[in-house]
Formats: sequence, structure tokens, C-alpha cells
Amino acid sequence: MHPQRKKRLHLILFLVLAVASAVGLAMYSLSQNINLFQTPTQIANGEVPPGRTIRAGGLVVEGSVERDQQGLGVTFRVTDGQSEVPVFYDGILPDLFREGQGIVALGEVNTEGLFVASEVLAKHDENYMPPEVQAALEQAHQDGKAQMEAAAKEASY
Amino acid sequence: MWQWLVRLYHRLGSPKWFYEMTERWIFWLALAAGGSAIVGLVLGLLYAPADYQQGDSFRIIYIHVPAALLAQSAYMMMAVAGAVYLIWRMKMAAWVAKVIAPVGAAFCLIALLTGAIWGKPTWGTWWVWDARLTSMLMLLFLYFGVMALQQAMESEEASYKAGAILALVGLVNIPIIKYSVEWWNTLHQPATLKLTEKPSMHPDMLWPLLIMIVSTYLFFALVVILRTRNEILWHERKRQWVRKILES
Amino acid sequence: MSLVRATVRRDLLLAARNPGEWANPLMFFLMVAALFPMAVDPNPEFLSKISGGVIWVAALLATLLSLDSLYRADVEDGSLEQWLASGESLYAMSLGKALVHWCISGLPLTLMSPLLGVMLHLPEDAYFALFISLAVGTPVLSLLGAVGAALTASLRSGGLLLTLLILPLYVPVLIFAASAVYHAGIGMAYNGQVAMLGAMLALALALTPFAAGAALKLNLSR
Amino acid sequence: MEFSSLAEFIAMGKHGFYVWLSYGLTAVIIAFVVMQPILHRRRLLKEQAQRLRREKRNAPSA
Repeated sequence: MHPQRKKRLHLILFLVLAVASAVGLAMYSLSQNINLFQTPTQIANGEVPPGRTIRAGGLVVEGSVERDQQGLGVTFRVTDGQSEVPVFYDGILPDLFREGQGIVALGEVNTEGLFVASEVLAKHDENYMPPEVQAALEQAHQDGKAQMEAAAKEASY
Repeated sequence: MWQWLVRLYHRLGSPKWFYEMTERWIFWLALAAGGSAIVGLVLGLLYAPADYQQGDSFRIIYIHVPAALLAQSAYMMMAVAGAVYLIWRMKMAAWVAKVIAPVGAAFCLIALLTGAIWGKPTWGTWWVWDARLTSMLMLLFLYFGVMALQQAMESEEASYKAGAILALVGLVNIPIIKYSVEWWNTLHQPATLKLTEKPSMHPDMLWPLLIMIVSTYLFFALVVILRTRNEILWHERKRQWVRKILES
Repeated sequence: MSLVRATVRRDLLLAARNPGEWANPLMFFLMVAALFPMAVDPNPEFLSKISGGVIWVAALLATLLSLDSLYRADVEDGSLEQWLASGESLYAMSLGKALVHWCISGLPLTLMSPLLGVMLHLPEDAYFALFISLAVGTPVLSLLGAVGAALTASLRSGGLLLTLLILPLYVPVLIFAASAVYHAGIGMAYNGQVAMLGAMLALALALTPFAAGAALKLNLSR
Repeated sequence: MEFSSLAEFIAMGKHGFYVWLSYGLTAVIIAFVVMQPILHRRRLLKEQAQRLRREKRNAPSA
């Protein structure tokens, strides 16, 4: 082979190999959980050692928000659908904070398994709709649930 | 088709043709960009319903999303124009790449500022070191880097080439911005508009957004044309056809 | 290829004879890391939280410090013109130069990192993550940095500009590396982050020498 | 129409400050982006016309 052409072939082989391994490694990496925040399941399973500052993300459990009698302290639970973790926060909550809403909290887990947050941020989803539509959806969802429950009851009889 | 493309390429490469052609476009572009902006803003600010979670603060979307989209596409256009210059040595491409940088940086700044303002009432903070926000900030710095590098180069040709090389290397940031909301699922919500799926937005809110996006791109085209015409005037100032313009 | 080999050998030899070239960034690395406990908070508990990030930022700054001179001498003494005239592939030459830069900056920093880990009370679980992330991540810094160094080689005040150009490109490396060290510190898996660093390294190996080669040609047109 | 009065429109359901601040900042930046090339063009044309006149004046005597 012509030396010039041989050199070019080597270069192309090198490039193909490098790009292929880049793609492969990136795919592998994306299949791993590289989230910068921990889920309630990870916290509940004790995967996060107490006393380390972490970010925890999840949905606020409906009906779990309890405000202190005095002061700004709030306790609530966050869930990822599998496990729940109690959170304590002393400060002003953002507007979007409400039950059922996704949040990201910065803080640490204490030895009793309570997540003490130093900052609570409300996450909002990519859905935008007017309140009436949301109410209608909610209604439809609940009706659907009720129907399903009724159906389940019937089926179990 | 191919021949038509080749002809278009040669025409676009001719500063004189571009200057004379765009003379007629400017008015219509300005009209279209301004008109669609008015329609989009009236629909968005007055007629779109308030969001079920965020209330009226979501109306910032009508400038935030178009600006953020444009900041990214402008960067890609700058890199492509730079590559065209590097490969075919087409002067017009270098001028276009040069004038895109400040405009793209301005839109990147708008996206960052409005995002910060939007973040305060919704998330509860002006700024988080979330991957989307950080990578967008890096895009702004990349724009500044390209501008500073072009400024620092002594010869004009070298400045175009250097800017093009940096813009091409910086392209790696674009997929990072795009996927940041999925890779690091932190505060910034995932994309509302997707090419492949139905957008997760009520039509009354969606239409103004789409109109604003179109308006922003038209505006960008207008400004880039205006700036490119200035570059042409400056570089071709000794040519006969520019003399005629100057004498009139 | 022989010219590339000769240049790499010459540069390594020069670095070995002139310890300032590789020792200064190393000293800088140590100093920056030592300043943090003094300036912020010497409390071990606090230090162990920030140590991974501090070490990575210090490594990044130390790499930048030594980049400025990467091509300057070659532009000034005419070696660059020799390479271009010789018909050797600029790709190989740029790759070789970036490799030399890594040998005198990233490699010593990586080897030094456990010492800094002790100084800054790095959590014990994180030592290996820090080491491996530096070993995979610093070559990316050298490769990307070489592009910036080539772009600014003929500028008189290129050092500051180089920083502005290159730092934004370093951010993804920093994000994944710091995340790996952090996750290791709280006892979690970090192989995803290291794999991403590896992907960046492979991509940088393949693509940055082209950009650096093209940028080198610019310096002749002055 | 979502708002029944101008005051309500300005208030934006207690988010007026944020909405109008972001629209205002955007307007400032956009105005700058538009005005710069227009002013630049005006300056360019003036300077170059001057140069041309100067050259014409000097040409016959040279």
C-alpha cells in the first residue's frame, strides 16, 4: 500500500474506534442512574449516610403537610411512588409548593431518618393548562378511579 | 435541483447580490416580525388563560422559550457559517458568522434573565446550579469567547478562522443543553414542545407561543441581514457599486 | 511520524531538564488546595464535603496555567513552520503535543491527588473515585486546552483570553468528575459518571487534534 | 380576554413584578439589538461619503 494511503487508513481506523467507544461509553453511562438528586427510596433504604448534604426529589404526599403552631416550621412527606421520607423545613415555601407537587429539597438526613431541609424548591412540570381544564382532568381522573374501584369491588364479590 | 442550489450558493456568495436582494426584504421582514410579535404578545398576555399551577407568571414563557431556542439555533448557524468559511473560503459566510455572535449572545442573555425572573416565583429561587441553567450560561460564555477571540486577532482572515474553529469545538455544548433536563432531572422542567409528540400545553396557550417563536426567528433574520449589510458596505467600500450608493 | 516522535521526546526532555515547567503547576495546585481550609473553614467535617470539588477546581486551574506556553515557543522559534513544511500530519503533531502537556500537568496532578485528599479530609470511599476521575478527566482538559493554546499562540496577551475560551468547555468535565467524587463520598455508585468522562476522552482524542491542527495554521498567516 | 380591567392586567395575579420585569428587560435588550446596526449603518454611510468627497477633492490636484 502507498504509505500516504496507509497513514490515512490508520487515521480513519483510529477515528472510528474512538467515536465508537465514545458512543458506547455514553450509552452505558446514560443507562446508569447519574441523577444529581436522591430518590425517597434511596433515602429510605439507607443508601445515603446521615449528615451528608444531598438533594432529595419527590412528590409531596397528599394530606401530609403539617405546619408548626408557632414559627415557620413545616413537616411533610415526599414520595417517589415506592417509599416515603419525612421532611422538616423551617422557612418560607415557594408559591408552587403544594400537596401532590414535585419538589427538590437540599438538606441532610438525620439519624432518625428525618430529612432536614435547608432549602425547598418547587419543581413544575412541562404541562401548561388553564385551571378549568385541570379541574376537569382531575374530575375525570377521580371518576375513572371510582369506576375502577367499583369494578374491582364487583370483581372481588 | 442541484443546479439551483449551486446557483443559490454563488449568489449568496456575492455581496452585491445579497445587498441588493435584501433591500427589498427588509421592509417585509420587519413587518412580519413586528406584526407577528404584536399578535403573539396580545394573544399571550391578554387572551391566554392563566396556568393551573403558576397563575399568570407563566406568561414569561412567551419570551423565555423563543429566546432560549433562538440562542441555541443561532449558535449552530454561527458554527455552520464558520464551517462554510473554513471549507469554501466564502467571505459572506464569515461575515454572517461574525454578526450572529452578538445577536445570539443577546438572546442567550434574555433567556437567562427571564429564566431567573421566572424561577423566583415558581421554584422559589433566582438561580440554581441546575445543569440546564449552567450549560446555558456556558453558551453565553462561548459567545463571548468567540467575540473576544475575533477581536484579539490581528488579521481579519485569522479572526474569522479562529472564531469558526472555536464555534465548532463549542458545538459539544448544544446536545448537553438539550439533554440536560433529561440527564439530570433537577429543577428545570422537561421540554414542552417536542417534534415527535403532541405538545403538553393547552392550545390557547400554545398558539401564542408558536407565533412568538416564528416572530423571534423572523426578527433574528432581520437583524442578521441588517448587520451583514453593514459588513458588506464596509468591506466593499472601494467598489464601484458601493460608491454609487454613497454618492446618491 | 518520526518528527512527531522527536518533538514529543524533545519536549519531555526539555520539561525534565527545566523542572519549573511541570513543578510550578503542581505547586500552584497544592497552594490553591491549601488556601481553602485557611480561607473558608478548617473544620474537617466541612472540608470533607467540599474536598472533591476543591481538588477538581484546583486541578483545572493548574492545567490552565501551564497551557499558555504549550505552542508559544514553537511559534516563536519557527518549529511550527518546519512541521507544516515537513508534510507530517498535523493531527499526529497536535495529539503528541497534548499528550506531552498531560504528562507534565495532568499526570503529576493525578499522582498527587491522594496527598491533597488527606490534607482536605476527603471521605475515604472517595479516594479511588478522585484518582480515576482525574486520570480520565485531565487528558480531556489537556486535549481541549491544546485547541485554545493553538488559537491564541501568536497573541501577545493570549493567557487571559485562553482562559475565557477554554473554561466553558471544561464545565462538562467538571460536572461529571465532581459528581463522581461526590457520589463515591456518600457511598454510592459512580461508574456512570466515570463512563461519561471516558466517552468525553474518546471523543476529544478523535476530534480535538483536528481543531488544534487547523488553529495552528492560523499562526502562520500573521 | 382574561383580564377585566387594566389594573388587573398590570397586577398579573400578584406576579406583575416578575412578568413586567422580564418583559421590560427583554424590550431593552431587543431595542439595543435593533438600534445598533441602524446607527452603525448611518455612521458608516456618513463616514464613507465624507471619504469619497475628500478623495474627489484631492484627486484633480494630485
